[in-house]
Amino acid sequence: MRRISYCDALNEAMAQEMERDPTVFVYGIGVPDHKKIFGTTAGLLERFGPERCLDTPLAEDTMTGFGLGAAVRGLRPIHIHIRVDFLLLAMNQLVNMVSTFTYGTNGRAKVPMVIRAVVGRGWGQGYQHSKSLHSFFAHIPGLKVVLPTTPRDAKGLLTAAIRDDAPVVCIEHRWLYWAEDDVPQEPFAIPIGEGQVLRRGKDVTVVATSWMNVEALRAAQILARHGIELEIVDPRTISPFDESLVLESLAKTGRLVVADNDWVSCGFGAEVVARAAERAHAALKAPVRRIGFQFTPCPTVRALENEFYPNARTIVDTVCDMLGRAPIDTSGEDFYSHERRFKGPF
Amino acid sequence: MRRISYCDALNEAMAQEMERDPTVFVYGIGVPDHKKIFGTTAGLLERFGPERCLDTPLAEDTMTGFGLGAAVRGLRPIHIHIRVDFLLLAMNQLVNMVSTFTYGTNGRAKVPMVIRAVVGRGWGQGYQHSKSLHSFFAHIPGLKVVLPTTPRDAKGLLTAAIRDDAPVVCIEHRWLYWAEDDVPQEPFAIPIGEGQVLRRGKDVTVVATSWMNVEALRAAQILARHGIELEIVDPRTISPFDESLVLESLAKTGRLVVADNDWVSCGFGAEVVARAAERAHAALKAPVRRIGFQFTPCPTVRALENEFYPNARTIVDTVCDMLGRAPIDTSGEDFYSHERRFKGPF
Amino acid sequence: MRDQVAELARTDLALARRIYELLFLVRRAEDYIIKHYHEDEMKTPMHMSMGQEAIPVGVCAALGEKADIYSSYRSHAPFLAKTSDVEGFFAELYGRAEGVGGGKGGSMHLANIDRGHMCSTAIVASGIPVAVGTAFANMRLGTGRMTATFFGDGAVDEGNFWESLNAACVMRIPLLFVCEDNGLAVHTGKRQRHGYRSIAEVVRGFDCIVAEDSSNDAQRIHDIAAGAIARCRAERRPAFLLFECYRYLEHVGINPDFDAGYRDKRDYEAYLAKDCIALQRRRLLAGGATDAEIKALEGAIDQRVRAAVERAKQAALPEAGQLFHGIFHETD
Amino acid sequence: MRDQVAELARTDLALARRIYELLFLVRRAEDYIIKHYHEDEMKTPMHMSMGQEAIPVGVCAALGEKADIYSSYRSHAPFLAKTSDVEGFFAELYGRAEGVGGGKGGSMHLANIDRGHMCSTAIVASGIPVAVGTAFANMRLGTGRMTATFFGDGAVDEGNFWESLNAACVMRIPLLFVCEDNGLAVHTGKRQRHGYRSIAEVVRGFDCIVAEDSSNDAQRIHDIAAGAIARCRAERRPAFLLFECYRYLEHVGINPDFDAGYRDKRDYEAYLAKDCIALQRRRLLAGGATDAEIKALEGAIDQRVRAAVERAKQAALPEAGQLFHGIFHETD
Ligand SMILES: Cc1ncc(C[n+]2csc(CCOP(=O)(O)OP(=O)(O)O)c2C)c(N)n1
Ligand SMILES: Cc1ncc(C[n+]2csc(CCOP(=O)(O)OP(=O)(O)O)c2C)c(N)n1
Ligand SMILES: [Mg+2]
Ligand SMILES: [Mg+2]
Repeated sequence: MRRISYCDALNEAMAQEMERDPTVFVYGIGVPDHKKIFGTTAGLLERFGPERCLDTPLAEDTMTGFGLGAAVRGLRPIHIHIRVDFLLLAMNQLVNMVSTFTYGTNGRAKVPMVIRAVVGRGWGQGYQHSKSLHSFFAHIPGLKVVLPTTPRDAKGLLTAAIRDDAPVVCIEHRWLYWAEDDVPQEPFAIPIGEGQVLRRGKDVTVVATSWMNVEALRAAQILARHGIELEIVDPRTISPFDESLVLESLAKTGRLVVADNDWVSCGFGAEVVARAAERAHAALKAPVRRIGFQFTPCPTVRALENEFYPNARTIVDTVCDMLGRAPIDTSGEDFYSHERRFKGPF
Repeated sequence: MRRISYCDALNEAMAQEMERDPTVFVYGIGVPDHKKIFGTTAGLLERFGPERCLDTPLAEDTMTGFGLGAAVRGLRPIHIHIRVDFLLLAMNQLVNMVSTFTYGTNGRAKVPMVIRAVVGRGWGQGYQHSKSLHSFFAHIPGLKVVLPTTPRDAKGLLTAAIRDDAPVVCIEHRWLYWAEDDVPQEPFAIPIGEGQVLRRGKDVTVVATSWMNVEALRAAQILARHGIELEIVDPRTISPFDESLVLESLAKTGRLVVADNDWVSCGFGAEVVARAAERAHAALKAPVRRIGFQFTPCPTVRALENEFYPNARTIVDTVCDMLGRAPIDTSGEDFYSHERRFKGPF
Repeated sequence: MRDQVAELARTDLALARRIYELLFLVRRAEDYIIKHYHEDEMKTPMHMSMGQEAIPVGVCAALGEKADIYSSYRSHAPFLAKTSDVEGFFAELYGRAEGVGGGKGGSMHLANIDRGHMCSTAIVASGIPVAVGTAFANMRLGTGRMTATFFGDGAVDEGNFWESLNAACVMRIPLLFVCEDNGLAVHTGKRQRHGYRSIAEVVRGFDCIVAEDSSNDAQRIHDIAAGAIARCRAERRPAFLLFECYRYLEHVGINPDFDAGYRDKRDYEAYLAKDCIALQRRRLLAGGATDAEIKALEGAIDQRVRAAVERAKQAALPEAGQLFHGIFHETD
Repeated sequence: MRDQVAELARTDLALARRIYELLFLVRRAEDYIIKHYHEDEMKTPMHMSMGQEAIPVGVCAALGEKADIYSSYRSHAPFLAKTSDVEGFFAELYGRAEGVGGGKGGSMHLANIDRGHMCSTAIVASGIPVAVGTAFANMRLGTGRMTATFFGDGAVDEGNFWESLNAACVMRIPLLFVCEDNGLAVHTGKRQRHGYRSIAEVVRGFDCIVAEDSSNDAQRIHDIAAGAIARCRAERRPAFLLFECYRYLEHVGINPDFDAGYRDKRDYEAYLAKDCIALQRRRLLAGGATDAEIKALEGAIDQRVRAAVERAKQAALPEAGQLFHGIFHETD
């Protein structure tokens, strides 16, 4: 199998589905320009022409409704946003219209639309370019929500999203774009609603979303050297959320940490904890822990960003505390810094 | 003390604050018309004139930004929406702009604005006029969120909201408008962030929001006749959420049911459960339970609405099940039906 | 030559009759709503079309069957004018399983996508963008279907209207923007909402076809719409059609509200004098139809509406569990 | 009489000099950004004003101190033209505790409310509604402060622009809508985004004052803005000012990008010939200022900017815990 990047995996999913099905098209602000949405739309204009790879006016709510209207009459739109924050302008169409359209026809209408939204982070993105918002979408019936972590999942879940007859929101963390991995060349779909165990371990279950899986894996390496084995569960799809992997893991470990790439208050982390509290109460040997953004707007300067975002160190500290172990000195450890790859702007 | 309705309590809070402070004004679609926002703005036009009680064009996002701009330059706007669903059009201003404005000035700017939004329910409101959305607002740092249940709280919390230098979202359930209660005549504020125990009991803690407190009280009456005593905690403010009353109550009962007037997935109910799981793990004698809307869009026809919404019966059944008690036959019980008061349209 | 003229006259009479049938159908359906609403079985908020029927009827007659439309919560006239599905309509108002939305939608959310009434929405202006997308799909897929979106003079306040108009113009999408201008958003007049003298004047700055009319005459509206549709197709761009009208009843509900103080009953009386149904009936008579013919036609429609109401009243409610059906499309 | 003329000339020269100072300040500040950006200490995405300075400078010179403005992420010129707070500016770009936002905002979120730069926003068009509210408060409270909002030709695509324009017109609020029309939204030209020939033409349908100019001349822009402000106050309604301009650098970042293929370097060269700073310098010379005088003035500004950069580099970062400061206003 070949190794390709997460970014290329997204690109390949779209290109292959556009090839396979002439009703698929991509659109959004800047989608065909030379920056190609961080590279993910590269080649689509050239291969499929401006009729299937379209730029649009700046009009998020309307262009979301546009996708809905196109979807219910036979096209399969993929709407792309370079920041998830812009979907705040589209909440009306997304929640009032898109999520309810099929229901209003008593199940008759298909709404095969995909919304791809990039989560920005770090390097001074600031409070209007760094939200996550996936809990908003997961709160609403009638929408499906996927957050691929690995390049393989990026291709497989985006392909599944495109083929789905329901609206699917795909949340992509900017820092994952450079990740490389084995990804099958041929088109394939990963069923929406199935999680994945990224690492086996017996001591503590970490349920992580999106980028936080990378941090969790790093934390697991460090903790393993201190005799603590994390099991890492990546739900991949948060709505519908198949809790079974989490419950199975808890049956083994009895300890739960949720590391979500978002604010914790009423977030997806709360949902995971609630499922555990409802369905794995007896298995829980210790209070659960939630890790997420600090409850402040996202600041711009690096010094404050570092306080705002959780990382592998946060997970290490939390796990040690949970197990009643002395804190591990992580000062010698190498933590991920996107600055090695990413020297702004954007 | 006099008894007045929830509706009149809201009206009195606004009138008294407008009297006290000439910078306070109310605005929104239809605010001064003869329907007076279900009566809550009655008399304001007549007493304070069209300069302080304004109708507006239909433009939710812009008129939210309008309030922000007025607030940072010395006015104290109260923006009213007859359905919370319309705030989906305003999520951009609310989340990107309003919630972050003060932070962007490093705390210098005051943003004394209030957003009142009515939650519709029943009688065929359907899926675009019946959401709750309070978990959306509580997910975002920089906003405060209150959900008064009693007439006294309606007046005290709305007064506090108007006096607060931060943006406050006030969610009002339509069915509470007719509730009557003792309410002090003189102006008073209830501190934002303090919950309230609505009923003392030793067996099960029910944390309920807004209308669900009424259902919980009814459930408590029924259960009491069967020897089960509910303790009902109304957080009143869900952001900031003072969890202490809940934790105190759990220390006593060891059992938690959350009855939220919303979908459960990533909702405020999940947050309450998560706090309990984090901080009262040892006290919990049984798995927690969440009660809320079914995870479907809200249907129109009564037959399906009755399946969609939880009520006192749901709480009774849940509590019995939790305690391992046989189901109580509630077929002879009298449950609340708003139709006795409310025969559409709207 | 004579034959041609006779043929033409016949065609026109056929069209006039078709328009009258639709007008009468809509009016009569709402008459029955008024008659039965107090029974409290139709538990859904009604935003009546009464007084405004000429616009959806005229436009839908021009659109024909091969077309898709979107409407607001004031959906009765557009829905019936487009679909004639009075049975699915009443079943839905009564919340029955056999209603077009299986009881899930009610009056504010009528949809019969097979007959091209795609949806109606309770969020002002929110069907407009969706119509742009459908028009785009119809254009791209070459379905030959025209698309139209109906909305009020309140909807043009909303950003979604402007964004949609701009998008359709710049993307050169054939689509009818049909504004039913009754001068009111709930109880608020245009003066308090519009920062311009005339919306049509502003829209003329956009790259689209613009037409206005205040006749309240369905046949005239049909002709304007037909002309606009032909031009939209030929020029591959949208049209904005502004039609003045008058809402006979309260904003929501089945009663008049001239005592509320926000409008003047004399305006109503002036409009009543040009009531679109009476007007079209006079036209039929002038065109050679006899009163007896018209009465027969009215009787047949009345029968059909009455039967639809009866049937709906008898029909089954959705079964338990239906709540969970249809959140997502289910292949059958 | 003669004295009056001399006085007038002196005033004009004073104004011309003031405008030049502001232009030079903005340009020089961005020169320093370009110089130091590679050091990677200013970790904030820069949307450079370079090429567009004439508009914020001309308008802010007309507004004077007693005014409030809102800008987009392309905030450098509006911020400095309004506040002259080059120290707070660089401290913020460097993310220092003494920056105007304590390091929380960065380039996209500059705010100095004491000096009337209320905020800049990274969400296109989202400052416009807020400006309407501030203008309303200034009107209602009789503060005597004028209000202006700066935005690009991309912002007019957004519903917020239309809703705000409509609201300000119908509510009769004195406010300057200032469109910096550089013809681009990121890399997309107006042709692909605007469903009309000219935004000014469309806006003329609204009840507001409209002016357009493509001179790129700050002084002329000042005069247009001053005239509009007087009329806004007298007529109690808003003005829409459309100014053509050219973005010298890439959308975000400090580099030219003529090799990217979406625009033609010759357009740049044409604009460079009417560069607003050079133009105003020539005017000063023509008006009687000597080269030495101007050099002295430039030197002083350069000194000030350099010092601001130096100071910012040395200044302290926010302390731990500052993250939690200022979510809500704290009374001190
Ligand atoms: C986005 C939104 N804002 C407010 C409302 C409340 N509302 C319902 S109907 C209406 C008036 C709409 O007027 P118009 O578009 O002219 O339609 P008409 O009722 O006159 O047919 C308003 C404000 C709503 N449904 N949706
Ligand atoms: C609501 C929103 N949509 C999209 C973006 C991404 N974006 C950033 S700047 C920009 C172009 C704006 O163009 P214009 O208003 O003309 O301003 P200019 O950059 O030319 O000064 C876009 C699309 C955004 N920041 N906000
Ligand atoms: Mg109207
Ligand atoms: Mg531009």
